[in-house]
Amino acid sequence: MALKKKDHLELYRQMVLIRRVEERSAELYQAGKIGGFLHLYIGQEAVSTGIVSVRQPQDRIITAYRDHGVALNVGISAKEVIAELLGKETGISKGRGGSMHMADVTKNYWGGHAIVGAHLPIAAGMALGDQYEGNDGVTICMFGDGATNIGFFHEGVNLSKVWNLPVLWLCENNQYGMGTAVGRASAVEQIHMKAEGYGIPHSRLEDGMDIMKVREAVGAALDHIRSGKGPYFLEVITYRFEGHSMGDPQRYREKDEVTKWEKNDPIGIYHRYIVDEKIATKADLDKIEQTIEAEVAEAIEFAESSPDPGFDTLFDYMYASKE
Amino acid sequence: MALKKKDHLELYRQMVLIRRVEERSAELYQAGKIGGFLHLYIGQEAVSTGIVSVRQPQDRIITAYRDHGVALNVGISAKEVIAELLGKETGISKGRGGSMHMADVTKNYWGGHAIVGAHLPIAAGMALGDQYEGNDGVTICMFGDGATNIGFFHEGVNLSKVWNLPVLWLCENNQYGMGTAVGRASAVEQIHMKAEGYGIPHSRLEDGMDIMKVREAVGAALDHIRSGKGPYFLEVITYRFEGHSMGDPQRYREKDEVTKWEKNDPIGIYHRYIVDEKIATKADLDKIEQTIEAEVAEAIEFAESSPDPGFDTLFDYMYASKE
Amino acid sequence: MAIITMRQAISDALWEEMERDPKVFIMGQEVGVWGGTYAVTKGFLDHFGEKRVRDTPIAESAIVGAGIGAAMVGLRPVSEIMTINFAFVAMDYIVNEAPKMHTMFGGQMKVPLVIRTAGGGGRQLGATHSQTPDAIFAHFPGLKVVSPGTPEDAKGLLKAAIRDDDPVLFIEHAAMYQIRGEVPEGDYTTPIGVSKVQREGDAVTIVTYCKGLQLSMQAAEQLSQEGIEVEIVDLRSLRPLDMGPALASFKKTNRAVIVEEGWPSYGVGAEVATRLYEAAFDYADAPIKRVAQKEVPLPYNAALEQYALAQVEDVVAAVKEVL
Amino acid sequence: MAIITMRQAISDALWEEMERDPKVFIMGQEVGVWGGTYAVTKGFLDHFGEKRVRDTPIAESAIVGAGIGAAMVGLRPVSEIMTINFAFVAMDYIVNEAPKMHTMFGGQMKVPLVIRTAGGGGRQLGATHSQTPDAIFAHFPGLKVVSPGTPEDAKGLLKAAIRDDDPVLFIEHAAMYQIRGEVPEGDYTTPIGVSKVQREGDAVTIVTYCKGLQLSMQAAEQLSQEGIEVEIVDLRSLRPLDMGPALASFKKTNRAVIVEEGWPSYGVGAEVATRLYEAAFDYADAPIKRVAQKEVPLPYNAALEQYALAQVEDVVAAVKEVL
Ligand SMILES: Cc1ncc(C[n+]2csc(CCOP(=O)(O)OP(=O)(O)O)c2C)c(N)n1
Ligand SMILES: Cc1ncc(C[n+]2csc(CCOP(=O)(O)OP(=O)(O)O)c2C)c(N)n1
Ligand SMILES: [Mg+2]
Ligand SMILES: [Mg+2]
Repeated sequence: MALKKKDHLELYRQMVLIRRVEERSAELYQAGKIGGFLHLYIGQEAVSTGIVSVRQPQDRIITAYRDHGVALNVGISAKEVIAELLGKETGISKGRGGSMHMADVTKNYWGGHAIVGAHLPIAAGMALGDQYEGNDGVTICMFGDGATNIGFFHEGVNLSKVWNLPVLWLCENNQYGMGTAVGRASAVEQIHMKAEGYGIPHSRLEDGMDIMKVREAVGAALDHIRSGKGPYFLEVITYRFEGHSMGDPQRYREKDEVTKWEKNDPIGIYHRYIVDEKIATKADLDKIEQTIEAEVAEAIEFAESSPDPGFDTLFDYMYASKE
Repeated sequence: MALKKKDHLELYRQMVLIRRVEERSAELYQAGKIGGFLHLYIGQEAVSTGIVSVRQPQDRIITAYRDHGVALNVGISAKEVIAELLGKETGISKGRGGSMHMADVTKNYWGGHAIVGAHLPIAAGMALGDQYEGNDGVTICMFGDGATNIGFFHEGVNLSKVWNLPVLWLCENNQYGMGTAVGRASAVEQIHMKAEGYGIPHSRLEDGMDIMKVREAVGAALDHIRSGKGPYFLEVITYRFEGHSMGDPQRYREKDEVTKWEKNDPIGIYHRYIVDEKIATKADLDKIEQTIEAEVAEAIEFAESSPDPGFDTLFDYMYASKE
Repeated sequence: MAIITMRQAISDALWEEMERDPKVFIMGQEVGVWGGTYAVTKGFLDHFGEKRVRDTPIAESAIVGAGIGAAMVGLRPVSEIMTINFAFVAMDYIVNEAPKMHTMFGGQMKVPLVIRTAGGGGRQLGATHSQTPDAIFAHFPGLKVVSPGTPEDAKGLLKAAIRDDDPVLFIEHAAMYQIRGEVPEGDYTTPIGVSKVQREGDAVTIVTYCKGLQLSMQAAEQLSQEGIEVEIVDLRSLRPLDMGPALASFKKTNRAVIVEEGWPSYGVGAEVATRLYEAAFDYADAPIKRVAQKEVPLPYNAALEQYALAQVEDVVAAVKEVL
Repeated sequence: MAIITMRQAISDALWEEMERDPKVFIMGQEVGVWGGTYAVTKGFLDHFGEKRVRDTPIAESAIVGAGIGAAMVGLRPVSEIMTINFAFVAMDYIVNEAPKMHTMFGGQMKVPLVIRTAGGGGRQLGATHSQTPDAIFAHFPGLKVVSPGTPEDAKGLLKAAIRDDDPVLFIEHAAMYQIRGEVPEGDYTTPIGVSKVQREGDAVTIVTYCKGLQLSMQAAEQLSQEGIEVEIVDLRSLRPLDMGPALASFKKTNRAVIVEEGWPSYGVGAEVATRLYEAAFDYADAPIKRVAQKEVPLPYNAALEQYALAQVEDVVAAVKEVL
């Protein structure tokens, strides 16, 4: 699965797109145009971009509330993402879901889930669906380090092994669950070691800021699972540069720590890689960044001029059954 | 802690007492005098007897619904146990709890809990109580193999390590959770391996039918914990000779398997040990068995002639606060 | 019309639906090898195989969570929770995941899941195992809650639930599997959210469901001997709650008694009474009465438990009081 | 009397109780380093230290479960569940463990535990994070449920809850921390299970609590301009439910409106209305009205969410309707 130049540019584009959407969203939040929680993905772009870039179309993805990255990676447009953030009828979830609940099932992307860890057993069920039907898709379930301490994690992961389900448990260890450092909440700091208790093969990618390494690790894991060997557990080390959500006082970490990590900016790393390996020029990349500025600006305009859902639609999605 | 003759006889007495109480309870159940669920401890006597015999008075014990063994070991009389089974006011829980809910907090025995796995976080909280107060007691939390698959297990065990709580996680692996063999419900058959995921030291006692081995393993675990090293996880292999509760069709195992295990009867093993090691004579042990027959007969008489709780007492234990 | 037990009716419904649609399967504790705790799925494993009759670990969150996931991707799972008392363990999934998916993502997903469970007291199972908390589930929009009182309705409603595109909580009664009733030949469904007059009369309207229907029918016999003919409306579904027949009856009798098994406070009777008053205030000739359980966790002792539960005589007395 | 915010009142109550009794401590997600998600425990960690201000993993079952265990052995824990929406994750502990312990073991154990949590909608958090399911908790005998509407009551009730020997679910409102009110100087408690007239009037009785009190007070102002003086009864506790003041008022005004934030079906209004009719049927001059949330999971979009939530105008309209 060697990448061509255009593939690299596409991945770079996605990472920058995520970054810009997040930055502009923060501004829209400050301006009072976005409400509720807003969990930014800034700093973690290499993870979702790497994952989505190596999955097959039949591989389902499901994640937690920090979900704008995956949303953009799978191809939900910036328009639909930002419109959702603004709660508009044109949003990907028709303004019902907001930041935490973006999905596009036509793209095999199953959301955006806000109860920590609850989507793990759901992911196991999705993988069961594929196993039941004899499909060869893998369900990729992303979750945070903090989520590994809740009972749902245990039940979902155990079940996946008992039933040999095709699921990739992908822990994005960004080192904090809200303000709680991994070691203050989890009995083991090496989160992947939890897989030992389930007899599931596991590994830890120390450098989750490097998209090439993410691709490699995830690709290998997917191959393992697709070959019928059952679930795999992959821990990816990353870092969120911003607060947990908007308005986080960040008393739990030193500014220094953030600064240190910012030197590992996944976009910077990828930029260097592309240029150093002479895959493309700085000018190529600059051009992408400009296109994206325009794309995001246009998306914001689209979102702002979109209508709110009408009051008469309040009950529209109460029940799926028609009667 | 070398045992004297009288100590051995006392332990033997307890094991036989449990066996007889269980046998007679089964009869009382068949006769319609006991209702609800009745989970017999027959076959597992060495485990609870061994545990209780090595604990210090300050060590708390909490277990699941298969709780008659511990109840008798800690010194709740056969009268109070059988009266509880009969739902009488003289029962240890005043006829409110029944088979699944026996406790005597004056003996540091905290029950008897019927929601699978739910008592694990409660046990962690009890251990926290001792740690908080600077007591040197250990909380011994007994649970079945099946209980290790529920989320409560995960949350309780994880917390115990994060807070370094003085708790002994003691899994009685009797190889089935109701009709489900360990390997059909748990990702790992070696249950103690789950402790790896929490960085908790662990071991497995293959021969939980031998009370001497149980004592040794539990004693070592308690020493470890009491020395301030945090929680310990001990898996003890055992077997229940009877059905899960009364009326279990037992479709899930061959009669042969049961017969094979019955050759490992913990009481038989201990009997042989006592006689072979010349600790006491067969006659000594026979005498104990006779005394127990009488004790249990008397207990049944006591229970049967005890009053039901009065209707006027229905609300007596609604609230603990007096106002 | 054949006369069969409730157990048979439910078993038949499941069996026929599994025959009809290969996407229907059942999972839960002891549904396979054991044949179902209440023998509802006896013979299923042999006939349908392990793929479609799935024993699970003791992990209620995973049982419902995986059911949601499998339903989202196109299967039609029946997740069995052994008793409604363990539904609390899966509460997040039942009230906060399944009922939210469809609306929260703007209609993209649907969750055609049936959660089968058994509730009710009177079996000497003690405080944690004897509850009838149906009302609390019915509080949540997006979840359908059904609880049949006759074999005919049980069969028809379970079939309807399995064919429904929304999550349905299907509450059986653990002490009613033996009751018998006429059941139509062939395939039929009973619509969810439609109440039914189960007995006609003009003196007093009894509104009830599930076990309350049995009590009410027996009370009606007694009352009839005294020349009092009550009309009995069986809600059958708690959400959607169809007040039509109850209202029509109340407008005719001007008096109502509501019979439920659970605690009255914040229970089913409160909702039904309030709706009757809201819609037919001027028709009320006497205060509507609730017959329900005494406000105490159920004790183990048989007599005390029965004293705490509503009896036929309580229904009779209530009817006479409103007359 | 000082005028302080709800946040300050709750924070002061906790602080003072922790100063008063060394057995009181708090545990929950982000209560320590972060200072509390709603800044209620800001400064606590520095003052009381890690032993008494305990950050926990994301593990609601363990937070409440360990609280129960610690309470059973003599401590007086305050277990914080970040929002009531996550209380479902700990549901078994809240409704099936804590409230059963005392009665089930015949009075041997007590559980002096406070579970603090925050509920309510209107903050654009979407369907899973915006609920007011207070009624479902109040359904269970053995659990006390408190939800204050003013800073004065919040402080007094929280102190009473901490000193109470039974488990108390203490429900704050996430959108009310900023509201201000007079609070008496010095130490005081407000009795649990006692309602209070918060405004006198003779036209209509409004029965409400928590956020509903705010809506009702504002509605009262508007109505007063039109010469309609309503009497507002604040329930403050949902269990035990004190109907005294509401009944007295209803007997005076003969008309009632019940204002709650949650869904009406199987909610608080149903119980209160039913009790009013049960005790004062002859006094009712008009059908009692419920003002509540529309029966739909709350959407993210701000305008749509507000449309689904009851507003001051709805209260005004309801009062006029019953007049
Ligand atoms: C069951 C539950 N408890 C608490 C919360 C509140 N909460 C939201 S995000 C979060 C932290 C999760 O941390 P982690 O899993 O590491 O993901 P990250 O935010 O770092 O991406 C918490 C505690 C929740 N949403 N659900
Ligand atoms: C949460 C919950 N789910 C299901 C049950 C029903 N149940 C009671 S005992 C049991 C099996 C437990 O097995 P294990 O932990 O191995 O203990 P054992 O009975 O073998 O001693 C089950 C499923 C329950 N009591 N609680
Ligand atoms: Mg994290
Ligand atoms: Mg077992």
